[in-house]
Amino acid sequence: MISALSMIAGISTAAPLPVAAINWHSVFFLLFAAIACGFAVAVVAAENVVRMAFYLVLSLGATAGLFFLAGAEFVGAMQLMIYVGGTLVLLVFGVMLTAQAPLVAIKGSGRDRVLAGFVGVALLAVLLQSAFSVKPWRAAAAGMVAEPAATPIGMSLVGVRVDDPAGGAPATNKRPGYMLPFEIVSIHLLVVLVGAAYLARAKRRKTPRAIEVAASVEPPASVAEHASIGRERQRSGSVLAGGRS
Amino acid sequence: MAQMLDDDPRIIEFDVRTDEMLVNMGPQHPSTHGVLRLVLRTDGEVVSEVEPHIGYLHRCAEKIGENLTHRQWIPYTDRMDYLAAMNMNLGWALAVEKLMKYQVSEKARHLRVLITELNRIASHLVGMGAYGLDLGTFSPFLYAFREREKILDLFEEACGARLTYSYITVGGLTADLPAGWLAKCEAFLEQFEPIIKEYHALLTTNAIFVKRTANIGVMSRELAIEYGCSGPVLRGSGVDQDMRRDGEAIYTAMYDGYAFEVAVMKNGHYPRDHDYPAVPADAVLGDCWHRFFVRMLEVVQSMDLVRQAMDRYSACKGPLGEPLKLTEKMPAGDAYLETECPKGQMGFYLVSDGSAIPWRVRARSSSFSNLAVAHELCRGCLIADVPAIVGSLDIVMGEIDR
Amino acid sequence: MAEFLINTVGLPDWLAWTVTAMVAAALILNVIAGGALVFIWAERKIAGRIQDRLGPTRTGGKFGWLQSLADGIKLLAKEDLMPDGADGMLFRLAPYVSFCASFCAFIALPFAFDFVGQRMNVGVFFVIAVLGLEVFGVILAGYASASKWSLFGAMREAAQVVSYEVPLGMCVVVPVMLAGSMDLVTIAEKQAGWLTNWYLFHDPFTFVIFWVYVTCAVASVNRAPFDLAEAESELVAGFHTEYSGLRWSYFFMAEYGSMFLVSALAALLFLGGWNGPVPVASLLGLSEGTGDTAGYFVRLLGMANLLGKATLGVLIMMWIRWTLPRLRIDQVMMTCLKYCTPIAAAMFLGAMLWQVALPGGLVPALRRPAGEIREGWLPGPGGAFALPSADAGKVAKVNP
Amino acid sequence: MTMRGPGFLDQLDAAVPAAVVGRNLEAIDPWIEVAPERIVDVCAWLAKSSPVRFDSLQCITAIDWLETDPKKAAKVTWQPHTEMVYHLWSTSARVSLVLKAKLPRWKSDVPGELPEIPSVCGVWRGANWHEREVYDLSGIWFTGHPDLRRILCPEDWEGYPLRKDYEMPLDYHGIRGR
Repeated sequence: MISALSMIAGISTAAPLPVAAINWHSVFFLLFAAIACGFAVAVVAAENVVRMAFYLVLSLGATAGLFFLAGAEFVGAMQLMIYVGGTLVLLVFGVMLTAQAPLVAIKGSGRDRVLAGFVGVALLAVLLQSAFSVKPWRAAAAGMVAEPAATPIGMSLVGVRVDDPAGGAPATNKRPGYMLPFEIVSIHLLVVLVGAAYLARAKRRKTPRAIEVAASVEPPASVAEHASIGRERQRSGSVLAGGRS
Repeated sequence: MAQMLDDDPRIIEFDVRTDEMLVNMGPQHPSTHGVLRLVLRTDGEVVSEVEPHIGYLHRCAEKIGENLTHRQWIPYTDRMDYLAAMNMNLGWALAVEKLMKYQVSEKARHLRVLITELNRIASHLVGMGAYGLDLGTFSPFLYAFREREKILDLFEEACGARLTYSYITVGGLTADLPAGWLAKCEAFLEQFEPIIKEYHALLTTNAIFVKRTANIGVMSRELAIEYGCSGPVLRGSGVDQDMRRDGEAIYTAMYDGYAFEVAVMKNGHYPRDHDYPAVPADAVLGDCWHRFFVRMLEVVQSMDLVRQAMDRYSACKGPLGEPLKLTEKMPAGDAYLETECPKGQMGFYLVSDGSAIPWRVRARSSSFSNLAVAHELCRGCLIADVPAIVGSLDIVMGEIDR
Repeated sequence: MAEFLINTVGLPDWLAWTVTAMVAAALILNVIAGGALVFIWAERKIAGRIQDRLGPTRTGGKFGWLQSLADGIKLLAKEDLMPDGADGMLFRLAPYVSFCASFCAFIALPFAFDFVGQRMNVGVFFVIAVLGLEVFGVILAGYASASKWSLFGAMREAAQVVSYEVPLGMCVVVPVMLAGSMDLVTIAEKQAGWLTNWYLFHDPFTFVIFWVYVTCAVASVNRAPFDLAEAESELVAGFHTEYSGLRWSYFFMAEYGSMFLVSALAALLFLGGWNGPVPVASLLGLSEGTGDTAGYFVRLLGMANLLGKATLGVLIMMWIRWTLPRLRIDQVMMTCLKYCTPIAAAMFLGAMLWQVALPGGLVPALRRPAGEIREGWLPGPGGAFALPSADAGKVAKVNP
Repeated sequence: MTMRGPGFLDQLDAAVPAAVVGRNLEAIDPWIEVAPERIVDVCAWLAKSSPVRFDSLQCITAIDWLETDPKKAAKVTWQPHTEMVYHLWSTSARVSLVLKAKLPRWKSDVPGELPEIPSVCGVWRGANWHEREVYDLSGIWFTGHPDLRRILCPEDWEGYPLRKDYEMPLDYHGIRGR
């Protein structure tokens, strides 16, 4: 299903479109946007924690679709890999392990829903206001080829802005790329990794915690009294605990 | 701050520390040999406690033994360790002969050694194949069964059955070998020799196999002896004990004059009568690898014994001799005898009140004691190690549950 | 094709385009589904041969080639039951997530010069990203089956695949660096010509990193010694214990799909993609550009090459599966973190230094001065970006 | 391997006075009879401080001496009782030893009260499963056993199958017994 959709999206962007009654580009834009927003709402509305995580996966997947639609393939692939493939795997992993009985269903009370709704609407208003106040997007700089490629991004990260030389000046003059922010981010990630490794170091409990153990299946109620004669003769403790010195 | 939190009723503190999980491995689990149920208490992948539950194959053969004559009970001994039924029959037959002080003919004695050693090879082949299956490799299982089929064909010609033979019985054997059987047995041994080298390459010295078995489930000498383990499990821990050499007089008399060396690591090295692969560096005496390696050595040792038994069997002139009558009376009294079966020392205890039907019959199973030590070995290992350890003990549920 | 549908068949415009897209998607799906069927049959035959037996011989003729169809029908007829404690929606959805993720990567995979679903400039990156999504299907299946065994299987799978993405990514970076672009078509094009042009033999570092790639690929696809997730001897059947019938077959197809994908990627990155060991097409003077039928023939030959190499990769994976025992989960993690990643990093460094020292590779560097080695992606003459050529030459030399 | 020489017996008597109450050295497997309450002291001495270390307990058996057939009961010489048989083995000296102990069929002859004998789990940990099996099948209560439960029969099975007067239950959880 996803592959068919991306196929259609792929064809619609790459091939030069005849002036068709249907503007495929907007069709897919609406489709992906609908999926992204729809599942985002579903994340909030769902109660089962694991389903929330899964809706989040679909929502971010649709956002990646939007990036591909916008021709930013590198960022789309990055979104797929970092967000959906990395962060959400760990999120589902964490949710899956802790979603034992008491924590699976999270129900917000009525008051929380109203409050959350209010905050959401306020944020939406701010976003809309800022979106509509932007001057029409700058036309692509003269001389820059609009061919989406990962290479200019890579080059700019290494300090050479090949894609936008600002007025035809040679590529290597004073317009520095994003070398500095790139290095800062990598150092930052390193620190995060070291911190995570330190926090997650194995804290294995020395002696296994004694818990009351139902190793053998309890016989059905109807047989319980039937077996009562043999039951009270047992003086020693439960199966696994007991006098094991 | 933490103090304040404690008495705030609204904050419900879930016990979200890593909770231990009780997991049932079995009784219908592909890697437990037959119907064994292991209750694992695990903390994530680390197993903190293993509790074997047995009894799913319990047929109370001992109660039935109190209503049948000694020869009628032979088929029940077949069904105990169904992979080595000949050794079981021999154990019971010798126990009754010990009580009745009955001496079988020399020809029968050599034929018994020949047959039981062949059965030991077949049993170890199953043990090796199933152990490969426990560690995830499927092919050695089929190679082992291909060779075992040839042995079963030989048994089928000798006594008509392929798994539960009832061939060795009280007072001798039910029939003599058909003509041409010895030639076929020789041919089998001939082509089996190089294949053993192939199994060593496939499993014993395979890097991943060594990584999965070396230094895992290490059992010390004292622990093995204290739990009454026997056979390859005991010899894998370096205890030099083999009932064919140290057992009762009536049993060791069968092996008089046979040249064989017990497959155990004595003063640092295994027997060097054939060229066996070297012990890997990180294998500790008493771990799964050594138990497996002792079984592989015993296969070669049994092949030598079979060859010697064939020569002696064809050399002796006398008749095979008839087994005892079905309702032969037994003298009052009791007798206990342990024989060296492929899985370990299988003991039969017989109490008679003077009639042909025993008063009480007791079968001491080797796998029963070998499995009892499993919970000591599996403490603190990973889940993937549990089948490796239980597989290295090479247990058979029929024998444990009787 | 869309124009054909619009003009001759007279379909309304939007329907024509949808049909074209559907046909293209179906083509790719069937290439893989057909491949999976063949691989199911091949796995049974190879396993048989390795285990000294025949494998299927009865269904459909002497070689049992209809066995896959028989399996398919059996799986269709089997009852798709669901354990009662299971989480309905996720249980039903998990196989399709895993299935789509594994097949979605085939969009960016070129079978011949421009026989590619969607030629992406970030082809390799996209494939690796989507390969990582397959782990979702397994995790959800493991959780939704509400059985302890599948939970274990899912946890192991997640840990293994996520951690093997790191060395896998590193191994993929080397051919990308050598070719200068992430576009799979460019990478394969750069390896045109004789066997020696393949990146496998480009320098000793890429040779070693190819084998690290094979290990990581086998691990990230959950096969052979790393198949912890469905370790039948410990976890009964791992994450798909509770699945049966059609749902189970989706997991099966996903596994074979990603096996084929990973071997096709290996062929493209290291073994010259559609360029055969002997450049038959260029020897005959044909090339993609020369005329319709000749170009079509060259592309077909290229496609045959790639499919051959990918199938060879899959067969090797099957061969490994039926000979080696399984590793334990901590050993799998240890090989990833202590062996694969450091070796991949070292080889990457080596390959980079080799590239700086001998830009054009060992032999040409000895013959030609370093100066005019062409750099495809740098803004030199005829480079990817039309820049005023005044000082382009200088640029080329500054950072080759 | 029979137990050589009465000399060994004298050392045993010296070490554990008034424990050995009978012996039969001429039988096929010579055995000595031990008072049930002293069984642990004898076993501890045999396993830990005897010149011949019996470090391995091979097998524990319970024999139910009760003749249920009235005709034969008349000719029987012994009184109904239960007999415990311990087979020991010394891995160092490769010698075996058989200990026997006599117990009443029911504790203070009240049917339903299991006869009791101290457990030798303290001496050999291998005895754990053997004693559980004897309890399960023959109904002998081992005092001091860390975890005495049925091992072969289901947890809620009644009766002890290897007793001579055992009646198979009519049904078990709806499964017809007889």
